[in-house]
Amino acid sequence: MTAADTLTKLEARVRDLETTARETGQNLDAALTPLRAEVQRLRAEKSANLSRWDRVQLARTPGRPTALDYVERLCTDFTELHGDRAYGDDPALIGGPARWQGTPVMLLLQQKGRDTKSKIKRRFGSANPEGYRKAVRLMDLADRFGLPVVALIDTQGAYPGIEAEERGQGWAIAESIQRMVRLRVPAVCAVIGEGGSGGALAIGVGNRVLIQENAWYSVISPEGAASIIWKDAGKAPEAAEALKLTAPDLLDLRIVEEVIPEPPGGAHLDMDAAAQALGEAVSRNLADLAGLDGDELRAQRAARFRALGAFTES
Amino acid sequence: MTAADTLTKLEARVRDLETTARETGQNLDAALTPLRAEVQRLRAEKSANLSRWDRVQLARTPGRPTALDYVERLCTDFTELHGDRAYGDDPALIGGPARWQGTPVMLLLQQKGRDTKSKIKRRFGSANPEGYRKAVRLMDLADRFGLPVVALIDTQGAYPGIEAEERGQGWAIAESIQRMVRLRVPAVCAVIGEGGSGGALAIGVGNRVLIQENAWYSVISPEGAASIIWKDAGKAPEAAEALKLTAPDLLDLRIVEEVIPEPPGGAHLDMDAAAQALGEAVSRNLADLAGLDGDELRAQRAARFRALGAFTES
Amino acid sequence: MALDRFFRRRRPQQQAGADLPDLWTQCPQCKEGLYNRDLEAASFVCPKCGHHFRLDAQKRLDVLLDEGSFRPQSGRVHPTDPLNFQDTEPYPARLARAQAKTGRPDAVLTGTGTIGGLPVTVAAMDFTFSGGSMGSVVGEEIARAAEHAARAGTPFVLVAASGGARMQESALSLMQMAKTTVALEGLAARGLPYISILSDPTTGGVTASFATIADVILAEPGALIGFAGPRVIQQTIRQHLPEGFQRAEFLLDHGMVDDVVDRREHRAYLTRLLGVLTRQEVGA
Amino acid sequence: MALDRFFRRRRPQQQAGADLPDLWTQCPQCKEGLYNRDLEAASFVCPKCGHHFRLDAQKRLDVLLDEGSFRPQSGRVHPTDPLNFQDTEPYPARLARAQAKTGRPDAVLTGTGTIGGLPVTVAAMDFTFSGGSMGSVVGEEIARAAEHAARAGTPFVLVAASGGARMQESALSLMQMAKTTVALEGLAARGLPYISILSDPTTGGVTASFATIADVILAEPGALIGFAGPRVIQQTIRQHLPEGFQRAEFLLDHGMVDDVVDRREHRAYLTRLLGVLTRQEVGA
Ligand SMILES: [Zn+2]
Ligand SMILES: [Zn+2]
Repeated sequence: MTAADTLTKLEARVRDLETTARETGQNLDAALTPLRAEVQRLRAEKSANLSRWDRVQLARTPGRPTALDYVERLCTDFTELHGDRAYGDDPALIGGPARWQGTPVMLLLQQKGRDTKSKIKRRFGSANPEGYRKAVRLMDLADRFGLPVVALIDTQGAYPGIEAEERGQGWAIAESIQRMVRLRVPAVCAVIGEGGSGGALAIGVGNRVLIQENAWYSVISPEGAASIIWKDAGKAPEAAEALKLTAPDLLDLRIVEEVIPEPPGGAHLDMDAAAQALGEAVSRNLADLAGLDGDELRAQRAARFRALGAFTES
Repeated sequence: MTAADTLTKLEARVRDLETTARETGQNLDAALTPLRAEVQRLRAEKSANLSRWDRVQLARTPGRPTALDYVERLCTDFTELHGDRAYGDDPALIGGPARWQGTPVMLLLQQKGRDTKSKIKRRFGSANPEGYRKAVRLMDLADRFGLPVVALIDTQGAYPGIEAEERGQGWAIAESIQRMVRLRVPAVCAVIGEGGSGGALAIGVGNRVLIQENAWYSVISPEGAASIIWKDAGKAPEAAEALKLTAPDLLDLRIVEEVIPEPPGGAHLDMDAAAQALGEAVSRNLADLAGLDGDELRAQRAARFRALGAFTES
Repeated sequence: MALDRFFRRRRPQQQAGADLPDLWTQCPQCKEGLYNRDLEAASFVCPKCGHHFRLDAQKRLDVLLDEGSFRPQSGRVHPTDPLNFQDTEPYPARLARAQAKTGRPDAVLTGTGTIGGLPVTVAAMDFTFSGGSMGSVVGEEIARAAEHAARAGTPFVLVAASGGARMQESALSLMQMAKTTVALEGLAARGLPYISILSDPTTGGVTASFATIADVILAEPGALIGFAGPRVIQQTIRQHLPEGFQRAEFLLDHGMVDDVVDRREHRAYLTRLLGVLTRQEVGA
Repeated sequence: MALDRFFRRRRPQQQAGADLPDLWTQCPQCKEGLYNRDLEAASFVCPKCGHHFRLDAQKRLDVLLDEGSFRPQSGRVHPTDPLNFQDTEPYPARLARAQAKTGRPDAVLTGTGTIGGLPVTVAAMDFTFSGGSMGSVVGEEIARAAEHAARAGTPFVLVAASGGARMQESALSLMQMAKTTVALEGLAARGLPYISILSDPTTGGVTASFATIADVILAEPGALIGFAGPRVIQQTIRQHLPEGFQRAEFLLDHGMVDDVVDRREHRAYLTRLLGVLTRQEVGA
């Protein structure tokens, strides 16, 4: 029996015992505690051995916490502000002022939706130009009121629709990048699931960029790359390997500063613990940046991104 | 015979003699010169006695020079820049960099169209939100490159359409006003025909505001006012009287700094002369403002508009 | 193009903020008879169907601010008749009537107060005065209130209710759009929040100036909000206006307002929002 | 989502900028046979139908700049294989092939020159190199060119031609979008004009970064310009794409570009425009 099979079986037994405990009112902790510990150990072991494609699948697991799941657990006083003041309101990219573990911030959130209906409404987190233009407006407010920006990235990419192109998808993303470059407040970004292409980077120009352990971030989705390379989206696992899109890869490339640990087996298995780790990492980075003034923050962010790239010089 | 009838007859005789001179090759100046002088005198006399409604009609005379007629006569190197970079390009409000009698400027032009087809395309100079958002973009460029803004106002008002409302007509006008308040370059505005409501003011927040002799500027068109007051747009002449919307009225109210003279009988009777007077007035005002820096220009403009209004204080 | 729709029409049953003539009022939306006392306790929102009754400026601030916290500032500036404007009656006669009816010099009430304990500067337009039309006095009082907020270091909260610019002051009314915009600059420069609340109706020049350049724009449910009035649009384009056109919910869909917020929630909403925007701990 | 459409397809008859194998070329649009000499004299625009042939970077700058004024700056920065990227062949093999074909280290050529006598800094992307894809070197050279323009006090003119970001450098390619944006800040800060010219095709990450934040954006007639490629859109929405979708003229209609300008007019257009924007008398 593989370790994965063992894990699956033990997880089932834990659930059975929990059910029985509930139904009978018996305290079965004496049995449950060692079982749970073994499950945790096997999950951690599994996590360490995950392939890149495994992690992509984890990033997409149904039930993985969405941006709003984290906001509910970490924020108070969130006021969602709507609209780009020019065309529409995009439910795929939302935001507004809130307190992040007590600290006043401006949130920018890519929100995928939590059930079928809201997933469709939110286009699975793929924003239209209105979303990016709303982000620009919220960054204006963040600068005006001295609120640090916290961006949670979770998108397969900007929405590739006819209307999105008509209304300047590329233009809107470029403006959002430029606006973020110009911020005079701290910006901490965290990839919490999928970080696909320019649609993710549009709100990813942070002074610090973090990524959860099982999130990915790449110039193109594995399926997109596989379609181009092999004319076969089914080869996404191979493409995922080639793209080096996992959190540890990105840390190596210095594209992120920090990998935020997830509970063993993935953030969906313990949302509260995942939120705790995310909250702590963002808060700590915000605290680090709190001493810098507007010029310094802008300069640090510019220098950070100016330095990215790999080349030799003759 | 009334003075008006006399004028009409003399104008016809001048045209006859000019035709004859052309056809026969004879020099008839000895006859034409005194006739032309009398025509000029009668036109000037008529102009002095114009009712407010007469002037509204002059402002709407077919063949009255449009913004582009002036640009063709006064500007070189005009490059029309298109689009609001978000939704569309509005042919009713156009603009771009040019040299105004040699001086580099940024033009903002309300353009009514010169023939039926272009009038329809340009919605008779009534802009959509895209027009005002393009104006904002051009003002951004003006500030970046230190180009004074020259705005030629000629509109019955912003376009009252369903789509214009959907895309935030009021919002777009408000943003344009705000952007103009914030300009750090000189802004000289001239009402060259109709100055209707917020749609005109959107590009009318100048350090200096000029108006041609037979142009009007008001919070509402005479027809609109008549519809509200008497439920009868046909009472527009009475409404025009009440609204005090002519150039001399506006000078009295200190809403404009200067009335630009038109050729006797109206700008349409001698476009070149009308252009010359407009060109000179704008250039002179630009020269006056050239010595002020960005802070001073912004402060002067703010103070100018902050002071407008009539009230008593107890 | 501003005052056309509202200026002359009367809907006395909707003017809940004016003196209530009887013990009860019929809701114009659900037709339910409502005791005036219950209506007032519900911030003049129909407890049955949620219809938001129009409010005069005083009632508006009573509803919005912490109880008893309002201190008026406007009132010393009075309108004149700069154009000697004459239509079916002289402008001064119109003004005198509106002043007698409302007990106010013009269509705005400004002052200071607290929201959730946080000091704010406020301005409320008064639709019961000449349809909330904006002339020199409205512009001046709003400008002064904005400037006071900047000087005092408080947020500025404005409630719009207006048929548009005041025809009887013609171009001077128009200029108030620029004047108020100028006055609001001080808030932006100092990082002080400016919030506008658009109530039924907000149209014309108000929509094209101070009301829509706020940092955060809220709208009351069902409020008619637009630049051109529906009648003008219909006359121009000779086309049927879509259902719900220019209503608050429509504007939210089109990205123009930050949210549509029930009047009964305004104070709690602003307490939460202003607390974060001013980076303070608030809540009284 | 970037390279899909162009990266692998070859249209040798359209690659007028590459070595012309014969004395004449058939226009892919009007099918007319054109003498290469005439075609070159017409800036590689079909004299019959106006079709704009694609240009490599060198030909592009020859057409754009005053004759003989170009001085190259790029060339010392070379690509590496940071991800050890392997698909149907190793990335270094791909690079070597493109380098051999173009004689260039990567898909961009930058330098200085004059337009109408006015000194400018320029960058031209090279579609013949890996479909003009943007990796670290393209980003670095464009960033350096922008920084040079700011230091030297010249306008910056960029010609885009790209299928998008370069997949083989994955997230590092993506970061070039932010890097180039950062580098362009110096121009805005110094009031120096940045003009971009979008040529066929400009898609993907280039469209969502430096190419579309220019002060003035021109497009060549008929050029395909967009963020998502047409094939990706069609796959996603399973809908027919409208005629002319994502072409230069379509973008002009939708407010995205300042004008569609025939290549034969570029130099005159820029001479006029840059003269006013830099408040100089120019024209050589
Ligand atoms: Zn009701
Ligand atoms: Zn051809």
